[in-house]
Amino acid sequence: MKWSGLIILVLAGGLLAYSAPDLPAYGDPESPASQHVSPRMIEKGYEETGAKNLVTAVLVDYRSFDTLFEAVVILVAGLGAALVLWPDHRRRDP
Amino acid sequence: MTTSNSLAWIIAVPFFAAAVLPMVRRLGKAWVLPTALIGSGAALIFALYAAAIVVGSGEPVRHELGGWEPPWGIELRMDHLSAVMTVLIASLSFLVLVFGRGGMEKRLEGRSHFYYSMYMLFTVGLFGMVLTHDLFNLYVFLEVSSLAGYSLIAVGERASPFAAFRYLILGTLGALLFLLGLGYLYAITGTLNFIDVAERLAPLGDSRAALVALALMLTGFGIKAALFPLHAWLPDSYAYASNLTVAFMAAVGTKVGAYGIFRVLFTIYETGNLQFHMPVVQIMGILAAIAILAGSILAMAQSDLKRMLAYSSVSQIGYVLLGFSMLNANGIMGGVLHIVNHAFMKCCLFLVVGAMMAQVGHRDIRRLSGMGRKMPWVMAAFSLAAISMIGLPPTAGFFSKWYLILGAVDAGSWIFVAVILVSSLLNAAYFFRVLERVYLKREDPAEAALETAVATTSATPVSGSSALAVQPEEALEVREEEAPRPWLGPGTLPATMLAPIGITAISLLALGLGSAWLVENVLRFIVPGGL
Amino acid sequence: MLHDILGWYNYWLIAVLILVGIYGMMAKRNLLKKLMGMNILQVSIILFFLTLSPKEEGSMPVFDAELASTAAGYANPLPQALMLTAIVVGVATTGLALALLVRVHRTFGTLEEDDIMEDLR
Amino acid sequence: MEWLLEMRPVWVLTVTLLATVAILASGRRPNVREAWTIIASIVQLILVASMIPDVVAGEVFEVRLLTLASGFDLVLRTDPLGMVFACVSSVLWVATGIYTIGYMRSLNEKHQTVFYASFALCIFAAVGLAFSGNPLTFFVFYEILTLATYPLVIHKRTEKAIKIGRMYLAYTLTAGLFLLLAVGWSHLIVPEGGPDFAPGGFLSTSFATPLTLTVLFVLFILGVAVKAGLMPVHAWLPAAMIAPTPVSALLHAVAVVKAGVFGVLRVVGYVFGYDTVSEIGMALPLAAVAAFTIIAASVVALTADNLKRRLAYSTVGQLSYVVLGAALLTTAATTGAVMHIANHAFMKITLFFCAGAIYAHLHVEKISDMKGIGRAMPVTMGAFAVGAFGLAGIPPLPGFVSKWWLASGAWQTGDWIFIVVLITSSLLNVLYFFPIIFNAFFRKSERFTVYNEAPVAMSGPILAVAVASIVLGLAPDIGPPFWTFANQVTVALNGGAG
Repeated sequence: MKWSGLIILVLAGGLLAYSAPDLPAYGDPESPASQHVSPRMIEKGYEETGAKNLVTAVLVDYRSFDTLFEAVVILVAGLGAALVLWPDHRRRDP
Repeated sequence: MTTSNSLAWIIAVPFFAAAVLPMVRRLGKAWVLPTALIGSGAALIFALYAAAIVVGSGEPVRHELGGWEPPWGIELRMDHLSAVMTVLIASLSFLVLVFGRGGMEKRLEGRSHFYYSMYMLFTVGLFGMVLTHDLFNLYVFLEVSSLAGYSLIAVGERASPFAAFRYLILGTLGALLFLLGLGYLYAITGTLNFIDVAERLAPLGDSRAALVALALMLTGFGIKAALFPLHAWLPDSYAYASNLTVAFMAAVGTKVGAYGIFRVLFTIYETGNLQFHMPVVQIMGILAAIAILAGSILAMAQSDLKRMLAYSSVSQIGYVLLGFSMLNANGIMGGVLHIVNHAFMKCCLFLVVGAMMAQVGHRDIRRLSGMGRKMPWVMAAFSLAAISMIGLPPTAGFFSKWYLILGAVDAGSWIFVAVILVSSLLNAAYFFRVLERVYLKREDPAEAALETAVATTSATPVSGSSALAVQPEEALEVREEEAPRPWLGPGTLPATMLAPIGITAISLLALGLGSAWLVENVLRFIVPGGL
Repeated sequence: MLHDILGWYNYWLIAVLILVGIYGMMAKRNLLKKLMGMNILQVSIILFFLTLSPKEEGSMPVFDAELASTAAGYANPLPQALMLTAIVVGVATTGLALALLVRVHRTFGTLEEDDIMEDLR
Repeated sequence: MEWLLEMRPVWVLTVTLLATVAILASGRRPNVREAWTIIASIVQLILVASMIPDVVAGEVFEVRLLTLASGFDLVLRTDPLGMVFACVSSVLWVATGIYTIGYMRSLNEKHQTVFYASFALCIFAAVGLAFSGNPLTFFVFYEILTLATYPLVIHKRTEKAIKIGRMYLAYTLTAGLFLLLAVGWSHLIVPEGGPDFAPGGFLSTSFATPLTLTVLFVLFILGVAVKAGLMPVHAWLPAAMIAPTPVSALLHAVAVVKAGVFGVLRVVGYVFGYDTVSEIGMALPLAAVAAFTIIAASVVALTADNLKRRLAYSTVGQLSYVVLGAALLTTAATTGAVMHIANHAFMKITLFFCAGAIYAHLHVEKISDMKGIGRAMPVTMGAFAVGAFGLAGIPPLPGFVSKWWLASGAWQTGDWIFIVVLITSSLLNVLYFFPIIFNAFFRKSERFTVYNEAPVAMSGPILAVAVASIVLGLAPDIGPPFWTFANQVTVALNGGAG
């Protein structure tokens, strides 16, 4: 376990280090993420959705489906907790 | 309803059912299961409707959520692969629910509405995963289905919450690795829509970030699919969870992981530049080959029937991924066909285990003697599924094996050919071990004595030391309710338990003989254009 | 070389956090500590997404009449929105995990994995 | 209405499959159950027989039912070679059916329903094999045959039977895998679609290198050789003697082993073709293996005291006659091989019926215990003599005919060594059969003093197959026209070979 764990860590660390230089530098305005989808959201977000906070515009309009199921995740977790912790009838019977 | 928003309905209907179930419970216990069945059945109808359109027209059905066209908004898209997966999930979800009528739910006394609600949400997550065409949305649905899955597994035997927790840790690790991978893809392409990502990935060539993203996403889905060294969560979860859960999860749970791997490999990377990342695919192929052999060998060593089937799942998922790693038409079609076939086989097998535990209260392979006489019909279904697992014609399992062998020969990888052939012998070895018990060994008095001894020890609450000392309550409940006429074959089991078993078993033959239709009309369109 | 290292300092920090998280999930034998490792991993990945968001000249992504609609003027709102969802998912996962742990503790009286395995054997 | 007749191959299969279901369904009423066996076997015989004139006239019934996989249809086709196998199975099913009823009842065996159902399923698979029009269809029925015989092999349900069942499965399933690989690979090699069996074969050196073809040939032969009992992969066959005698009769004379040698003929003649086989130089090795098997099996048979075991090794040897005939690649040898499929079937089933009758009626299994048994069961032992002398190749019995043609075939190739093999084997045959007959009739023992023949349900079929064997030797065209079929096959296969 110790050794295999170490190997996995080294492997994971190596992969992350190996790929980092291919990623955009911090704060780079030319990065692909800033060039492709997001510009429209910034430029037209207020106009199209009427939300001044662009994060809100994305969250509840452009990608509202995500947000809906984010709520579903909460429902799942709540129901799950109820299901797991619900007292067992059999045990309480005398 | 228009064609395109039928996709949304597929997801929405079971979700509504899940949401109203806790309320419906107020009306009375009898309302719970019918509501779930209606939700599941309606989803099945929508799924069949959309799939029929996809197969009929040969074109994917699309739905832009919120009216935002991709890549700005989220797109639901049912192409041929999604159609296969959706119909598979919908039909098995419905069948297993029907099975739930037969005594399973009695163990959930007082919380069955939560259970079924969770079951529906699990289905919702799976539907979402196979329908969405957006990476982050896929992650969200992955988490919906995973969280629901953890909770479902936690409802079972004594150790099931522990198994569920271990699954949660590993499963979340998988989901997070996928999230990190998609973060990498987002960082280098700036978009999340599958097709858009694929287009923008193509000019990047042998980008290191793309390679790492591929590795991360494959590892993530590999955990969900229980690819060999990442399968640690699976045996315990399947062994301890309730049969209803396992029948459904084993059928489609891991398959959706394989679906994710397909999407990553062939929708996102293949059209772009998979050729630059061959090592990752090769490693996956080797792991899959090891999975096939290791899973079979481990399955042979088990005395717990459920655990044996769990390890066999590990082995079977290897077939699917091995097919994908061949990167040719036959291999990929074989892999996808095996997703479908194996889903039905495993569903059938686990349903049989469920029926068996309801009847005799245990699942120890060593004590199955004479079951062929006690439950002839159920055991006939078991035999059929076993034959299919071994891959003998004309059952479904043979045909996926056929395409996989063609694929392996096509790819010129003789080691994979050997692995597939040897593993079907191994499958035969462990399934005939069970079948011999079931049909050929007579019950001897010593065994019967052992049986009573174990039954008495497991009745005391503290013992539980053996993993096989299982829930005698389950058995007792059914027997109490039905008049006590044991061993009369189908008579002692309700029709709602027998029907799903029968349907899955017969569909194994139908899938076998209909596989050519499936291949020609559906699977051909799944193979990416370059292959 | 130095620039290579410094220009990507955010990734190095996150990589360390990721490794810490994975180490926690793998090596710790206490279930609660495993869960903590999982949380660290979650947070590190959320941080990873968030570091994709800012731009050197950009302000926060709230529409401002002065800046008007120039893409370069605002940080990228998309990863931030995604991470709001991811945070919620993380919280939900943690919640469910804690519920499971309560149940595990009730059943086995311990959260040490080794002891539980001993019990199951 | 015409299509009803055209679909006859399908109806034959349907009848046997329905029989299986009907037998399973009427397990509680033995008389009804046995009636199904008889009715189905007779209907099937009539259906097969009705196709004979058309096939003799050169017509081929071909039915494509559905697509199995990637260009392979489920093809049923009645060519002369297939008809030989189909006729053998159908005729002998009737005899075996009646005999089995007598045997099983007199021994009061258990699990009879499963037994009869598996039996019908075996015939279903055997006829399916006979009519298979392409390798994948062949493979499907081949595997069904494996599964259907498994319950028969383990019929006694003892530890030993189960162990042997495992061995049987290990052998046959492994063979199936080789065959599967071969079928798949050859499908990939041939450019268009799923290849059908055709005289002269569909594989040739224009598609693949000789090395590939050689490997494929070995795979194909390995696939069918296990069922054909070719040494060194024959071990399951004597072991499977644990099964009840009608099963041995079925395994050895009708279904399984014949499926194996039939497969060898299909592979050599219809997958590769004589030209290709001689081109890749695999004919001689195959003939050598067959020759070795013939001699070795006969020698082992000499040492066996258990009658069924001796017959089993005799089967191993006799089957290799067919393989040898296929491997010689000449006109006369082909005729001999095809004839021997039918001849051996009739003679061997006679012998097994006799062995079964002796065991079921007098409970004697060992050859050393059979002194003077001719006095008690003269009909049975008379039939036994017919079968035994026939196999040894004494004219005018059918064994002589096939051996004659095989020897001529060997003469045509100039490999005189094979003629020596054939003659040696005949001598060995005489050596291991003659003492049994001599002891039965010319020794006395106090055990067998009075006439005590087996019941008619057993002795009737015995007499019938013995007479059929004699007829087959004298006039091989009088029943099913085996001789005509053999000639048709010879013409078809050697058309281009010269």
